[in-house]
Amino acid sequence: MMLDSHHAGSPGTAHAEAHEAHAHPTNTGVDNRKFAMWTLIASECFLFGTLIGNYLIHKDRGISGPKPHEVYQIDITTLSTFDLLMSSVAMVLALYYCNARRLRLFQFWTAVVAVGGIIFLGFQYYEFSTFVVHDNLGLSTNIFASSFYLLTGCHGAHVTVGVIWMLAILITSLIKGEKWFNSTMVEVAGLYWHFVDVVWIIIFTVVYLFVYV
Amino acid sequence: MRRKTGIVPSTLMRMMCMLRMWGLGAGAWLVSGAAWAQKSFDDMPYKLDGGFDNPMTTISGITELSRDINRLYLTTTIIVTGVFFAVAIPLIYTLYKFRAKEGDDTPPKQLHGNVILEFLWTVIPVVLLVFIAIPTWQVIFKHDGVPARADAIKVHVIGHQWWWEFQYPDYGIKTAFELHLPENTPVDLSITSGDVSHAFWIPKFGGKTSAINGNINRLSWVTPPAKMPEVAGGDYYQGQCAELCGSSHALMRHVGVVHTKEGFERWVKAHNQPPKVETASQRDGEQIFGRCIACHAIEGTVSATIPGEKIGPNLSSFGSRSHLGAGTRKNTEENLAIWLRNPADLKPGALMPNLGLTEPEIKSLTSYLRQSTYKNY
Amino acid sequence: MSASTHSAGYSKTGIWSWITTVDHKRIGILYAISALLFMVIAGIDALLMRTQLAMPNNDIISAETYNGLVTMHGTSMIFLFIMPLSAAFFNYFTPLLIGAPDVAFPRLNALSFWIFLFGGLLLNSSYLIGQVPAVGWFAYANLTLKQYNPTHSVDFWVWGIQILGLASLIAAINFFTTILNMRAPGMTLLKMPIFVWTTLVTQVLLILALPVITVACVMLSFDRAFGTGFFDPGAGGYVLMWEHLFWVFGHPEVYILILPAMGIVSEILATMSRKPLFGYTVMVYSSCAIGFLGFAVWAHHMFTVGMGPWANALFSAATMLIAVPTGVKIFNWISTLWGGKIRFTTAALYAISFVAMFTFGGLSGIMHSSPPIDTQHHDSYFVVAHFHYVLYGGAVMALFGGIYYWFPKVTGRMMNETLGKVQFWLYMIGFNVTFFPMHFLGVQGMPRRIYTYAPDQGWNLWNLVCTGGAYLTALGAFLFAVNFFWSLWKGKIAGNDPWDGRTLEWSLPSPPLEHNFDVIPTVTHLDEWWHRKYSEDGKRKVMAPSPKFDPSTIHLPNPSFWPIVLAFGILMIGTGFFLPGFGNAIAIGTSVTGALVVLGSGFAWAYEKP
Amino acid sequence: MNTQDAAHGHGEKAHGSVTLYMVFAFVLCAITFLEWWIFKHRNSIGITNHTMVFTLLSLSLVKFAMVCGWYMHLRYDHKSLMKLLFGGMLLASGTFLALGIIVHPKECDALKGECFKIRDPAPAADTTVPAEAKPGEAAPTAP
Repeated sequence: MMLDSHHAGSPGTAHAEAHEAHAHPTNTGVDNRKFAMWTLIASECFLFGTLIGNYLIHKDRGISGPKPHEVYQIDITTLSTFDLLMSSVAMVLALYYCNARRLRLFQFWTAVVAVGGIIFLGFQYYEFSTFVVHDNLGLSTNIFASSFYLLTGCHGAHVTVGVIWMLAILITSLIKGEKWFNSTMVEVAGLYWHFVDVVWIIIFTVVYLFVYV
Repeated sequence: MRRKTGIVPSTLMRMMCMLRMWGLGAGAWLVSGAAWAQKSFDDMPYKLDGGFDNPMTTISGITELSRDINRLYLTTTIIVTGVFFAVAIPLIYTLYKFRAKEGDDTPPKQLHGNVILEFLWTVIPVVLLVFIAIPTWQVIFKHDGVPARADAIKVHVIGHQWWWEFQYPDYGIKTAFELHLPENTPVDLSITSGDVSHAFWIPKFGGKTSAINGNINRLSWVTPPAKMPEVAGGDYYQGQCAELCGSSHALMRHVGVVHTKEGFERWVKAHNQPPKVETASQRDGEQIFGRCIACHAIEGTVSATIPGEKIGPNLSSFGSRSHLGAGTRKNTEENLAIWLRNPADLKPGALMPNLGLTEPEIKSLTSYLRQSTYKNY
Repeated sequence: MSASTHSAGYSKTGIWSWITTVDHKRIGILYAISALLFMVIAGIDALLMRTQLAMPNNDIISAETYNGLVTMHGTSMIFLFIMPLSAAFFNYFTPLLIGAPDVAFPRLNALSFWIFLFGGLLLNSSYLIGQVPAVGWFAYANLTLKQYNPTHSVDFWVWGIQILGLASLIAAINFFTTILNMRAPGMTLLKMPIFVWTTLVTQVLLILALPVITVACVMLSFDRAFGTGFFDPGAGGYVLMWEHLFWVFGHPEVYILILPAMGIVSEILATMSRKPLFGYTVMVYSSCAIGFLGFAVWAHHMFTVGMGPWANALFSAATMLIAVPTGVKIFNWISTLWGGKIRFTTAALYAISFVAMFTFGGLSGIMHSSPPIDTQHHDSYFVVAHFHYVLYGGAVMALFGGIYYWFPKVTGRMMNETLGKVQFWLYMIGFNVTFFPMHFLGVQGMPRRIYTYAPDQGWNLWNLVCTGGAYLTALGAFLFAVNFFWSLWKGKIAGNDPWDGRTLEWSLPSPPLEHNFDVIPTVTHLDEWWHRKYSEDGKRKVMAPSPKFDPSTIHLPNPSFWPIVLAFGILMIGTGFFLPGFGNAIAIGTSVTGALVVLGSGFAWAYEKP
Repeated sequence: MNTQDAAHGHGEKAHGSVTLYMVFAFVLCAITFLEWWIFKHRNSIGITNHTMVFTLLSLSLVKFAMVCGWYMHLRYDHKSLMKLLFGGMLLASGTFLALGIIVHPKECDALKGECFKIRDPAPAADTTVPAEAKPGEAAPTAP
C-alpha cells in the first residue's frame, strides 16, 4: 500500500510503548507493559472487527468491476498464511531462548521472525500488484476492492510495524550482546506479533475462504 | 434594488479570530450590538415568507398516525412527569431536612446501603418502562413495515439540494413543493434522495422519514378530511426538511395540500394542460423559456418531450403554486423577479445559475411563468 | 520540600519544564487549561448562533457560516472541552486516589496530551482559512463527500477527530493499566473510590469505541482523497454505513462524557453530606451496566432511516433498559444526601443541580426512546433540549463542581464562595432559561440546524427567550473566569483537607509534592482517609504519625521532550493528507516526513535512559 | 485479584518446552492445510455453503485459541488478561453481528440492482420504482 499512513490510523505506535526500567510490583502480577499490550489487543479486536464487518457487508455490493471469486488465488494466500504461522512459532522460540539467556539462538530466531514478516509483505505486494495490474482492481475500482484493500492494507501496516520492532530488537541485541536480555520487552513484542498473526488467521478464513458465502 | 449583503463568511472568520484576542465579553456584546443597530426588516432579501394556514406544530395531529403518536406521547409524558416528581420531591425534602446546622460538625450516622430500597428502585422503573414499551411496540408494528394498501395513491418523494420533487407514477405527474392529495385516502410515499440525505416531515400528518440516496423508505398515512370549502384550493399543511443537507437546509420546505375528491380530480386533469399563451409578453416569455429547458420542463410544451431526468423542478402549474423557491418566498411578481435576477440572493448556494437576464426579459418571463401556467382548480 | 532525586540538569519551572513534563499532575493542569480555552471558543460559537436565531429572518451571519458554527460548537464542546476536562481530572486524581506515585507510562501520558492539543489546534485552524466544516458534529455521509463539500473543511474535521481519537485511545490504555495494576497494597477493586470506578469504565468504553471511529474516518478520508466509494451510492457504497459506524462509536462516546461526571458528583455528595456514598457496590455495578449496554443501543439515533420495525423495536427496548441503572444511580445520590449534614458549598450546589438537571434530561430522553415519538422529535429542537440538559446540565455542571471541589487541592487556595454561588445561580437560571423553552420549540416542529425561520411559525418568542438565557450563561462563564483567576492569587489558604474529605488525596499537602506519597499507604477500608480520621462511632481518632520519609526510595522518571516531537509528527501525517500545492507533492512530502519523525522519535524514545 | 500475588518480574520460568512448541507448530500447519484442502475440493466432497462456513470458522477458532493460549501464555497468566481478550472479542463480534443483520439487504441483491425495488415484505405486482437514474417518463396511465 502507499505510504505507511497506518500510523495515524492505528492506535499507538507499538514500539513507542514506554521503556520502563523498574519492574514495579503490580496488583495483577502482570508487568505494566504486558497488561497495556493486552489492552491494545482488546482495542484492536474492535478495529479489525469493524474492518472485517465492513468487508463482509460490501463484498458483494460492487456494482462494476471484478468479483471476489474472479480475483483470489487461494494457493498463494495459503502459502503466506503458512509463512506467518512459522514466523509466529519462531517468535515463541526467540522468547524461549531469551528467557534461557542463549544469545546466539535468540538472535537467530528473532532474525527468522523478521524475515518471515518480510516474506509475508512480499506475498502481499505480489498479490496487490497482480490485482492492480492483471485484474485492474484498483483501490477505487469498486466498493469490494476498497474495503478489501482497507482490511488487508491495515493488517499489512501492522505487520510492517512488527517487522520494524523485530529488527530494532535484533539490532539492540547484536550491539549490546550478553548485557541485554530484556525478556519483558521481547515478550510484549511477541504478544503483538502473535496477535497480528492471529488476526491474519481470521482474515484468511473470512476473506479468502468465504468467497462463496 | 442593490442586494444588501449580510456579513460575508471570510470577513466574519477574521473577526472571529480578532474576537478571541479581545476576550469573551467585549466580543459577544460587540456582535449583538452591531446586529441590533443594522437590523431593518423591509429591504432585506433573506426574508423567509410564512403564509401557510397550518404551521409546523406536532401537537394537534390530524391523521391516524399522528394521533397514535400523540396518544403514545401523552402516556409517556404522564409516566415521565410522575417519575420526575418522584425524584424531585424527596430531593428537595432531603436538602431541606438534612442541611448542616451551625457549629454541629460531628459526622452523621454512616449509612452504607439498604437492599430492599435498591430492589424497589430497580423493579419499579422496569415496570413503568413496560407501560411505555408495550404501547410503543403496538404503534410500531401497526404503522411501520405494513404493506401498502391496494387503494393507496403512490407518490415518489425525491429530495434534491434544497427542493422537494413529488412524482405520481399512476397519473404521470411530476411537481415540486406542493403534495396535492384527496381527502380521506390512504397515501403510500416512497421517499428517497437524489443527492445528499434529507428528511421528509409534515409534522401534522405524522413522523419524519429520512430521504437517503440509495434507499427507498416508505411512509404511509390516511389524509384528513378537507376543512376549507373547495373553492379556496385545498388546506395547506406545512412541512420542512429535517436533516442537515447543506447551506439552504433551512429554506427547503414542502406543503401537503388536501383537496376534496373532486378538487383532486380537477387538479390532476388541470396539471398537465399546456400553458395558455395569449399576450405578446407571454409569447416573448415562452421564447426566453427556451433557454431553461435544459433543466426545467413544462408538461405540454416541447421541453417535456426531451427524454432524461431534469435537474430543476417541473414547472407545469407553477403559476398556481402558493410559494416559489421551495417555500422561501410567496409567488408574487416581485419575488419571482428577485429570484430570476439572482437565485443565490434568495437561497444561498442555490444550484440555479445567474442567467444574467435583462429587466424586460425578466418581465416577460415572469408573465409567461406566472400567468400562462396558472390553472384554477 | 524534600528534594526528590532527579538526575541533574532538568529545570523545575519555566516553559521548558512544562513542555517536557511527564508528571501526571502537570499534565492534568495542561489538559484543564486547554479545555477551558477551547470552551471559550465554542461558547462564542454558541453566542453567535443564538444571536442569529434571536429573531426570525435575521441576517447577522450567512447560512454557510451558521452551519460552520453548528459543527464547530458541537465538535469543540464534546471533543475539546468535556473530554479533555474529564481527562484533566483523570490525570490529576487517579494516581492520588489509588495511592500510586504516577501513571503506568508517564511519557505516554505526556504524548497523549500533546497529540490532543495538536488535534484541537488542527480542528480550530479551519477558522483561520475560512473553511470551517459545515456538516454537523456527526458529519453524515453524503454531505461530506467531495462533490458536495469540495473545500478542505471536512478534511479538517476528519483529521481533527482522527488525531483526537488517537490521543484519547493512548490515554485510555495508560489509565486502564494504571487503575488495574498500580493500586496501593490492600486496595481491592471494591475498595477503590467511586470516581476511579467511573474512570475505569470510561477507559474501557474509550478503548473499545475509538477504533470504530478511526476506521470510519479512514474510510471517509479515502473517499475524499482517493475516490473510493464507501459512502457514495453511485459506486455501490452505502450512505447509512457512516451513520451506523459513527453511532456505534457515538453512543459509547456520550457515556464517556457522562460517566466521569457521575463519578465526580458521587465524590462531592459523599463529602459534602459527610456520609459514605449510599449503595457503593450497586453504584459500581450500574456504572458497568451503563458502560456495557452502551454498545447495544446505537441505532436509537437512527429510528427514522427506515431500518424496519424489528430493529426499531429491539433498539427502543435496549434504550429503555439503560434508564434502569441510571435511575438506580439517581436514587442512590438522593439517599446519600438523606441523613447527612449537607454543607451547601458551591461544589455541593453544582452536584445537586447535576442530579436534578440530569434527571430531567434523562426523562426527556426516555420520551423519544420510543420510535413513533422519536419520528416527531428526531432532528428537532426537542432533541437539542434533551442533550443540552444531559450534557450541559449534566457533564458541564458536574465538571464545574469538580473544579470548585478540587481547586484547593490543586492550587492550595479556596475559590471564593460568595462569587461562586452568584456564578452558580447565574449558570443555573441562564441554563434553564436557555434550554427549557427549546422543548416547546421542538414540539412546535422547529427543525434542528436551521439558520433562520419564518416569522409566523410561532417560534419567535421562545427563540428570543433562549437567546436571553444564552447571554445570561455567558455572563456566568465570565464570572467563573473572574473567580478562577482571582482565587489563584487571592483565594483563602486551604489546608490539606478543607472539606474533611473521605479519600486519599486529602491526606496529601495541597498542592501535592511531585512524588505524591512519601510512603505508599496500605489501604484497609473503602473511604480510607475517613477511617483514618474517625473511629466507627464518629469520634476523631488521634492520627498515627506518618512514617519517616527517606528520599532515596523515590526515583522519578526524567522529563522527556520526545512526546511533543512524536505528537508533531502525527500532526504532520494528518495535515499532509490535504495540504494543497504542487499537485500533491507537498501533501505526500509532509505525510512522509511526519511518518519519519514519528519513527525517529519513537526510536529515540525507546532508547532514552529511563 | 484479591490478594496482591507477588510478581516475579522478569525471570518467570518459560512455561512450554521447545518440543511442545514444535508439536503445536505442526498442528497449526496441519489445520491450515486441512482448510486449504476443504476449500480446494469443496465441489468433489460436495460440501454445502453453510457447513463449509461452519467448519472453516471453527478450524480458524481452534488455531486462534492455540496461538492465544500457549504461544501468548494466556493460559499461564492472570485471569484479567483472559477477560480482556474475551471481553473485547465478544463485544466486537456481538456489535458487528447486529450491524450486519441490520444492514443486510434482506429482499434485494445489490448485484442485480434490486436494491432500488420497494422494500416491501409483500412484493407488490408491478411497482418497480423508476429510480432517478433510470431515464424515460413513467407511462401516463389513467387512474
